[in-house]
Amino acid sequence: MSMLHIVNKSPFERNALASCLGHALEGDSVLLIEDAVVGAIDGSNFIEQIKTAMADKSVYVLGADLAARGMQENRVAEGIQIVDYAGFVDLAANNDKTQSWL
Amino acid sequence: MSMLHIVNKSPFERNALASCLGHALEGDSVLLIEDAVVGAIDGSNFIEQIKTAMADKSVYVLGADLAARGMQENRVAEGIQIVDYAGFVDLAANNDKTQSWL
Amino acid sequence: MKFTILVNEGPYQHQSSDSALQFIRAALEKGHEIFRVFFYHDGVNNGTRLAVPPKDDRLIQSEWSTLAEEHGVDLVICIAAAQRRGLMDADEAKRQGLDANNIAPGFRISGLGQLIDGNIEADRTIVFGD
Amino acid sequence: MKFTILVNEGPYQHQSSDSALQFIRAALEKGHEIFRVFFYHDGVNNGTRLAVPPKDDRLIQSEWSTLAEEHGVDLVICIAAAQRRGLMDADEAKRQGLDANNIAPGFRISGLGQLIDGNIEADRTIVFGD
Amino acid sequence: MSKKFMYVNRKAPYGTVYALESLEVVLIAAAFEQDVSLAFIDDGVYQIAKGQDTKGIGMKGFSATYNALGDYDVNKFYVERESLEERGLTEDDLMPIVYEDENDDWAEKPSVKIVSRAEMAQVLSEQDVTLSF
Amino acid sequence: MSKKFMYVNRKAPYGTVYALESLEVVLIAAAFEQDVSLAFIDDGVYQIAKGQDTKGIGMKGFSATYNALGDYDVNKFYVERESLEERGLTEDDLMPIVYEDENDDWAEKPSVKIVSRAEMAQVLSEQDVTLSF
Repeated sequence: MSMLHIVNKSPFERNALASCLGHALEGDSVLLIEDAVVGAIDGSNFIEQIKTAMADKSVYVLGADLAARGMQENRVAEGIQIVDYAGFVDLAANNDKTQSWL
Repeated sequence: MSMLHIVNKSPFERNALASCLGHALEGDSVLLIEDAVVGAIDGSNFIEQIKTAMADKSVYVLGADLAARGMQENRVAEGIQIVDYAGFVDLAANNDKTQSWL
Repeated sequence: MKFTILVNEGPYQHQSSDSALQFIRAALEKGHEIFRVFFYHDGVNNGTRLAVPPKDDRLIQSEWSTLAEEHGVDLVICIAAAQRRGLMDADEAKRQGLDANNIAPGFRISGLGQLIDGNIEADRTIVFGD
Repeated sequence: MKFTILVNEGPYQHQSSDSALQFIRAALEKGHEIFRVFFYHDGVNNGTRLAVPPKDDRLIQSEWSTLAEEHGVDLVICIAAAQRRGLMDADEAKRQGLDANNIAPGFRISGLGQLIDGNIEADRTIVFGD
Repeated sequence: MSKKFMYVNRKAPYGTVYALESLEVVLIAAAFEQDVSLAFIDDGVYQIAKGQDTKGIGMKGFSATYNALGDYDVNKFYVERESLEERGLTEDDLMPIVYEDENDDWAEKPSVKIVSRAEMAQVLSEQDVTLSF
Repeated sequence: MSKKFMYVNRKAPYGTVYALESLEVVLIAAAFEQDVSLAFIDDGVYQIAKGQDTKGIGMKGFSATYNALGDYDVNKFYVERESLEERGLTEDDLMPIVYEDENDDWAEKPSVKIVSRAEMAQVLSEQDVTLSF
């Protein structure tokens, strides 16, 4: 019974991603969209929390939102998977349920 | 040339108050309104940052917003001054300028 | 698979309407069904026909109407949220004694029960907001 | 002292309209002048006359109209922001070929220059937003 | 068909409309006879703080409505202990929300259950539909 | 009467409209011949990141407009070093925004000035009107 967690806020601006990671369970997936994509950039202050989460969860980032904010795919920390909107739909369908951390 | 800094977001949810305190100068005033009033409660995780700021700045909280969120005035950390909307107007008039940290 | 989509913010101010539209188009492309899109909070402002953004920008409100027309997607605006914010259809405007209405084609105004019904009927509910 | 007030969010969704109204009433009570209130971003949605909130709740949009009527406060809605979001007066609706308008009494639609002018003329500008 | 509905409340009341309009959804959901739970996490714990007095801000208070939810069989209020502690709050700061248990001779019981973050994560994972505003 | 105007940008672009509509105000302010500065703090640094490509999200990109501001004598872009570093960014990630200095034979000069948080605080304190969206 896996959950897709959707986060759309920058972890530098809001506590949504931190709160999400504090409640996601082993085997869950976390998708970063909209302003949350800035949390996926390697070398940022927040990336260690994401790397820790990736020990037992999958983390995804929406490529279109990355590109809009000027970030090339090679800036994304290793292990974070880049998806398009079709991939977003697949994640929503393939997990048993979803939760948006607004 | 003192500045009134106005913060309206909870420091637990957003980085606005932290960013404000990182940029306010000696002699400035910081006013907490709306959801930011929860940052004034004694014993919270954020209160040490406010106490540090009070070494050379004044911190105020809007009483009406505190009451709306169920907090009695005696819950506010020592040194933070409680004002009403008239006091808000005075702070805006008596400082040389204002900045809202949205 | 059947999706219900909840949109909690108005157009332009937040990306939520844009993200929801992109998600819905991708889902339809993959053969999924969009059971309902429910507009709540400021999301009701997606349903106005009076918007005229700059010519070189997207017209979000029309994109919703197009979606309803081309794919029969059910676009439901919450009546309580709409009343607070001034989004009216002809019937409701008349009932309230107002002299104008502003709803766009393809949207309908109804109660929160339509959201719960959508949550029950759909396999997944996806929430877009602030 | 002369104040210009900037309101960046719509009514109900955020407390900013309520806070701005409370600030303005307190300032007027103290004998200060409100040079202008400028509505930008979703703030333009404060200016609709089609809102009908529950009877036991405040009607924010009317409170603004009352302020204009009783104290002559200049309420200016940004035209560019209004066009994106569907806030129209009769002239602008006609110019855009729209069949309805929704502006409330006491508000006027104008350009961003009115904001800058307000910032220059006033002793203090106070910003209310999200 | 009955589903498990979870309403996640993470924002303080009054600064935004989400708490009020979330409550309006919960009231409707109850009428659909679904299994309804509420989670209060982060600043959401302030939604059920006792003593809320909104006269000064000119807004309608709605905290009494939480107490009425028991009559609609909505009596699972999960409140996160860590969220309270981080804010300098305790259970005593919350309204004493109760319901009458029809399976126990209508005995009055507390609706609020204080849970750890780990327990909250578990509760969240057991739902069918999670709505957040 | 000329005042010192500061536009404080603390939010990433596209997730909200603030960056775009802030830019529209700056363009108008420039026409009023005021002294205009821009501050990029926190996620605001992403507003002037180079290589912004909005095709995939279906929104109009507006980053080129920052480069046009030099023609309107808007050439004071203060960017906070700590904000860049916290996000894993460097000055190389920013657009090369320039202006032509009329007092120096129209020599092309950079509009962007990277400053420390302490310097930013000082700059903010020297303004007459500070607008944030």
